[in-house]
Amino acid sequence: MIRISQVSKHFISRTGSHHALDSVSLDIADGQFVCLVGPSGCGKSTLLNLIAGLEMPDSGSVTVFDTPVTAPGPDRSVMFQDSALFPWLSVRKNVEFGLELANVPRSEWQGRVETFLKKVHLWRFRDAYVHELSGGMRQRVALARSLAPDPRVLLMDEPFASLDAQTRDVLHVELQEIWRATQKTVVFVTHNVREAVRLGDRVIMLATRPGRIKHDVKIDLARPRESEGDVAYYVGRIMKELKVEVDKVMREEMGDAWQPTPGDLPSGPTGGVGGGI
Amino acid sequence: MIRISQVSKHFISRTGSHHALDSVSLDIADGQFVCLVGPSGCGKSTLLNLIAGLEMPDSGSVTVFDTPVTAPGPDRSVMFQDSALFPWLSVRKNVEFGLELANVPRSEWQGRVETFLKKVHLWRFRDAYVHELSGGMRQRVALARSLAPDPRVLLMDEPFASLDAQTRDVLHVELQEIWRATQKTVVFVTHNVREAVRLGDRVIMLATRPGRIKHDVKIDLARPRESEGDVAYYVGRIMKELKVEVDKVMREEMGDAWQPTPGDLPSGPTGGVGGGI
Amino acid sequence: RRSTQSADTVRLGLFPNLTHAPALVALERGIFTQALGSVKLETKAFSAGPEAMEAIYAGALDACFIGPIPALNGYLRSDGRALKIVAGAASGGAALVVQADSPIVGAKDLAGKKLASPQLGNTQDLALRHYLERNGLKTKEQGGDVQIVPIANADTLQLMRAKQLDGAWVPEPWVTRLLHEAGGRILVDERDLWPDRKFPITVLVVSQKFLEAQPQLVEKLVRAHVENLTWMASHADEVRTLLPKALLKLGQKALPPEIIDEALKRIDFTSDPMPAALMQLASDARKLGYMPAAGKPEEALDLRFVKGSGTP
Amino acid sequence: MARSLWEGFSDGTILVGVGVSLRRLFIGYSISLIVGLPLGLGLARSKVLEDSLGTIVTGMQALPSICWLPIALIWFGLSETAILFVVVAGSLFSITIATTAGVRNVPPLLVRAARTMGARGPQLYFRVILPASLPGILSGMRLGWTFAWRSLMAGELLFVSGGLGQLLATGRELRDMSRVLAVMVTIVGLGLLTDVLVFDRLEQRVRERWGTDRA
Amino acid sequence: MARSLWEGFSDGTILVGVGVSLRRLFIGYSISLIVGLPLGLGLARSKVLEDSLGTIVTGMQALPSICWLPIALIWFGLSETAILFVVVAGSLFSITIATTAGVRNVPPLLVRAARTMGARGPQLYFRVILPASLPGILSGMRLGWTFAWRSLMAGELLFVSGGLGQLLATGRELRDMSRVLAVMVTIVGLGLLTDVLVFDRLEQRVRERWGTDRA
Ligand SMILES: Nc1ncnc2c1ncn2[C@@H]1O[C@H](COP(=O)(O)OP(=O)(O)OP(=O)(O)O)[C@@H](O)[C@H]1O
Ligand SMILES: Nc1ncnc2c1ncn2[C@@H]1O[C@H](COP(=O)(O)OP(=O)(O)OP(=O)(O)O)[C@@H](O)[C@H]1O
Ligand SMILES: [Mg+2]
Ligand SMILES: [Mg+2]
Repeated sequence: MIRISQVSKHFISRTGSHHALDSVSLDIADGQFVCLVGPSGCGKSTLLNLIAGLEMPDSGSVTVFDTPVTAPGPDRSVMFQDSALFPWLSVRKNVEFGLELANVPRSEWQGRVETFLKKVHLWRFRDAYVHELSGGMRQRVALARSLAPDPRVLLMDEPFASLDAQTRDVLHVELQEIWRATQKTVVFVTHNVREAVRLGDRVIMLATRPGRIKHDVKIDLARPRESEGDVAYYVGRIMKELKVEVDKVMREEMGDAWQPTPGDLPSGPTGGVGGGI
Repeated sequence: MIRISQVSKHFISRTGSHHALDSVSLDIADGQFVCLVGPSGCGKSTLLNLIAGLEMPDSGSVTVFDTPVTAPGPDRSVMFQDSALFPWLSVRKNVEFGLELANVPRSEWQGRVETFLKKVHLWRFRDAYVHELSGGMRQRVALARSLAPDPRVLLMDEPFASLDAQTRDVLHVELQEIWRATQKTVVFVTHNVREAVRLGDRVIMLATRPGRIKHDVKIDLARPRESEGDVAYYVGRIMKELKVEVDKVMREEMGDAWQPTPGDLPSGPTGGVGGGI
Repeated sequence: RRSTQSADTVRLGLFPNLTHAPALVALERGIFTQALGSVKLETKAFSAGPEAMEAIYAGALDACFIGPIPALNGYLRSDGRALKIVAGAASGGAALVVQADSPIVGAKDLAGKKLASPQLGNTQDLALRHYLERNGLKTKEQGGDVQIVPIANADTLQLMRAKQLDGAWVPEPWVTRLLHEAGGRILVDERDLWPDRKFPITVLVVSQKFLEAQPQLVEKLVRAHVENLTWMASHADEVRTLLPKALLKLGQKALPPEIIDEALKRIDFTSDPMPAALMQLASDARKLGYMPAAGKPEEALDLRFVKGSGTP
Repeated sequence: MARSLWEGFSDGTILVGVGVSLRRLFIGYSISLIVGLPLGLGLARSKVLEDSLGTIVTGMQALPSICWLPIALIWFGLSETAILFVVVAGSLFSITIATTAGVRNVPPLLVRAARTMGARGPQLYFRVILPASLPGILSGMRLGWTFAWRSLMAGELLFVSGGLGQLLATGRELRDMSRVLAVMVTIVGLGLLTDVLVFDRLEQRVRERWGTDRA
Repeated sequence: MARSLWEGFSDGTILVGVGVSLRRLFIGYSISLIVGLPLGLGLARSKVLEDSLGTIVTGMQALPSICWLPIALIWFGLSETAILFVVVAGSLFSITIATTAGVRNVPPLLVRAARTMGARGPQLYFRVILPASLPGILSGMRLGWTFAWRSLMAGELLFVSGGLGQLLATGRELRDMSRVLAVMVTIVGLGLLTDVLVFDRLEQRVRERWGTDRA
């Protein structure tokens, strides 16, 4: 169980202090697939980094399986928008490096590497180097690298945002497949409400300035989720809230030039703001 | 009018020769908004670069307004996925530099910069530097920079692909608005079928290896296009074709591991492959 | 600029060393300027031999005070085209100094020792090698056990002090400085090895182009040089005050007067280039391979100007 | 040691030497920049230049300054120009090589974008590629400065002409440790000063402009 | 000129000199790398080190080799070590500075990713940051090599010990231009050779691995 209680976080930069998170509390049960959505800059990544141990809260506490988080560790794998693979290592070596860092006995490496590279359909490419892979393939390697040490928690920060729609669809299927098989706890950050609804047990929406939780929606749909009607219901519900937040950000960026009119942001259950996958 | 006739293009690299385009012919009428879609690597960017004059065809010819294309020029503005703004210039200077290169008289600069920066709602940020802007704001500056010299053709290579869904929606609206007002010829490359259908008068689908035109669909819908049903009809139609191509690419990437099953790529008019915006 | 030399300037090179005292004193007294009359004098000071010789070769220098070995080498390497030796300037002023508390009393004791010279193939280096050979000792390169380390004089002082060297063959004022600052003692005063205790340590050379184009200027220069030497012989006290001044102008920090006094005692100033001694040096250098075997070193001398000016 | 340092400074020759040397450094370095930057730009952008001149430049870079002394004398005689030549010869090639590397690292997309906007020829080189490679060029300039310093010290040994290099050499020759120390401290001090006052500032400004210090 | 070149080479001393010099260069350069790489790594990653040592390193870099000669003699006397010291002093600081720059350019994301995978301490430094900064470090190594060469030529003037630097100096002293020319050609040749055989290859390999030559 991941327990975030009363966490606040400021960033001090040359231009001043920024209140990124304001006493956020959140419990995530084991095996749950939680999606975080919200407008740009609302603190989604910050929240994820707090769980990962890459950032420390100013106040409040973060515990994972009853242990306070003090540093990153291989029990909580993180995947980023960029694959962050090591270019000097082959695909196989990238995965093995993760195993080594997690202190997995060397005898198990061979088997695990094979298992997970096959799971992401890249066993053929085990000896390739990063630059020889397409963006989608890279993210699949990153996924394999994250999963191979068998972490209890998988933290994903917009892992598919830079991929094209087709590749993303394929990876959605693979991810759900893997999650179903391993029952890991997943925290998945995305801009994309449709993606969140398609993947998550729960969709948590953050509001901006300062970042706090605005909605926590349980998605009670069977998987695989293809029936448009049900997904659309949730997407529509969350979109309406999100639009308010996005307007807020836009207004700050553009000043008076920004006038949200009903027409300029096409809305509706499937075609609205951020509704696309 | 842009006329591409019997154009072929190979790329020679260390790993061998790659047949990127195979005798492609295409006419684009003045003022038309044409979207190019197709799987990754099918030659969309190559085709755009040929029109821009950044690449030369191996055989065949490219003429723009009856002039053969021999080099890039300010009559054909290009926007890339990355904004490609000059980091050492302020927003205003970036736009002015485009005007200078297009030999616009200096007396007009002030007026044009103001017009176009206001059009993209960034007049407030005229003295900011690139790194101070968000991704969406950067693409808006790039758009203003492309438009300010008043090119007759606007070439856009996945200009909104790296933006989040909300920002992209806003820019769609702005782009259509500008296009309606200036009646430029637009060639717009995207991975996203929904985006293509939403924006284009015509959606041209390329097939891969070698790249050639597989479908040329006229989108006969009123703008702004919000009614789900009509857009969905076109999206569905194009998606079905695209899926065949995507499967082809995936099979090459993954080898035997890839088995397209009806279930793993959720399909349907609005939720399918690449259907999201 | 390039190797053209106008008739209205004479470019003279020298080193800010005690063995170049005739040049330094002459400059300080303005003797050369006077002698040249309307022709301007430009002096260039060097701190290392190669640059001076390269300057003569490049035509950037008309005349120069320099050691005899570089002078002869410069003549022979240019197939006798670059320069001529027109006068002597100084004699003596070099010695082999050893550690005062060492048991070395004669040449034989140098076996297995480590000795310094200022630069491979320079005048003192040659003297040291020749001395060893005459005494039946062989250097390491020759398969013997005496080690010669050519090393900058300043470093020699340092190493003598640190007792890392057994001895060094150096010119003045380093002989004196080794005696006073590094606990040295003179084993061989080089003068004792030569007939009449005389051998050249500094000579005056002129570039052949200059000599051919302006022999009358060379004559004026040499005459002034000789006159200055005569003056120096009878004005020892003035020399002692003029020298530090001249050195200071060339960026040298003044040595203590006692050192200068003592060093000057071991140097004789003479315009006699001592042809016999020069030829001896040349043949020694050839034996050691430091000088090309081809060419006639005796033709490097052009003594018509000194002869006509009444040698002191 | 502090005392000997003070002695070294007290007679004023160091101050004069600093003036003389800085002047030479400045002129020589400027020449290196004026020649090296366009040369580096050319090498990076032209295959022909690269194949012909590139090799020569790389080879020349290895030559220590002492090799340039005789050449300087032959070409320029005993003049200031000869000293400047040694400084230029010692720093030009490394500036060129660093500039080439800097230009090679310019994102090709920026160049493509500029070309589509109509930039060509000198405009492309001087208005786009040069500013875009500024971060790389700056590190080349910094490097060139170090080489220029070191070459100057060698070049000033050509003849006695009052610079710091000369002071160092004569100080060493006379075993005048106070002077040697004073010159060394001066060199280190000047090196740090230019680094902090010039290069750090320039780099800071470029970083701010480019936004790279955010990373 | 071709004849005098041939003369210079024919007597074999050049070949011996090359051997002696390369040995010194290799040892001195290796020491510089062994000390400079970790030092640069440390400077880039630790604010404390940077503030204390960073300034010193930057200042020391400006010092020409001639400054190190007396210090080398005082510390090491007339030994190989003294020459090696000059080589190390001349190249260490530039390697350190280049490494620091290289490490600073490592994408922070790679480090973050490694940390989340459990990398810490030496593991993080040697298995992640060091290989990730390889492209930058390589250019530092290349630079260090040039500095090492130049310093060696200066260091070999300390005393006669058979290297190329000494051959150059005595060639000048004895006005033996054929030897001087031969040494210069040798230096340029060796410089080019190492560049092509060692650094170009290393860089090529890194580029291929990193995929940066595709840009
Ligand atoms: N290291 C940092 N230093 C200063 N400010 C930071 C830092 N990291 C984040 N911030 C600020 O904190 C706020 C929240 O950032 P965060 O990255 O968590 O947002 P986000 O929701 O992930 O945004 P996006 O959707 O754009 O990724 C932003 O305003 C950001 O500018
Ligand atoms: N400069 C180049 N050198 C070698 N091959 C190239 C080059 N540019 C493109 N290609 C190859 O040509 C093919 C078509 O490339 P292109 O960039 O036009 O595809 P695309 O449809 O734009 O793909 P994407 O959707 O991934 O951007 C690809 O297989 C690509 O690898
Ligand atoms: Mg984020
Ligand atoms: Mg493309």
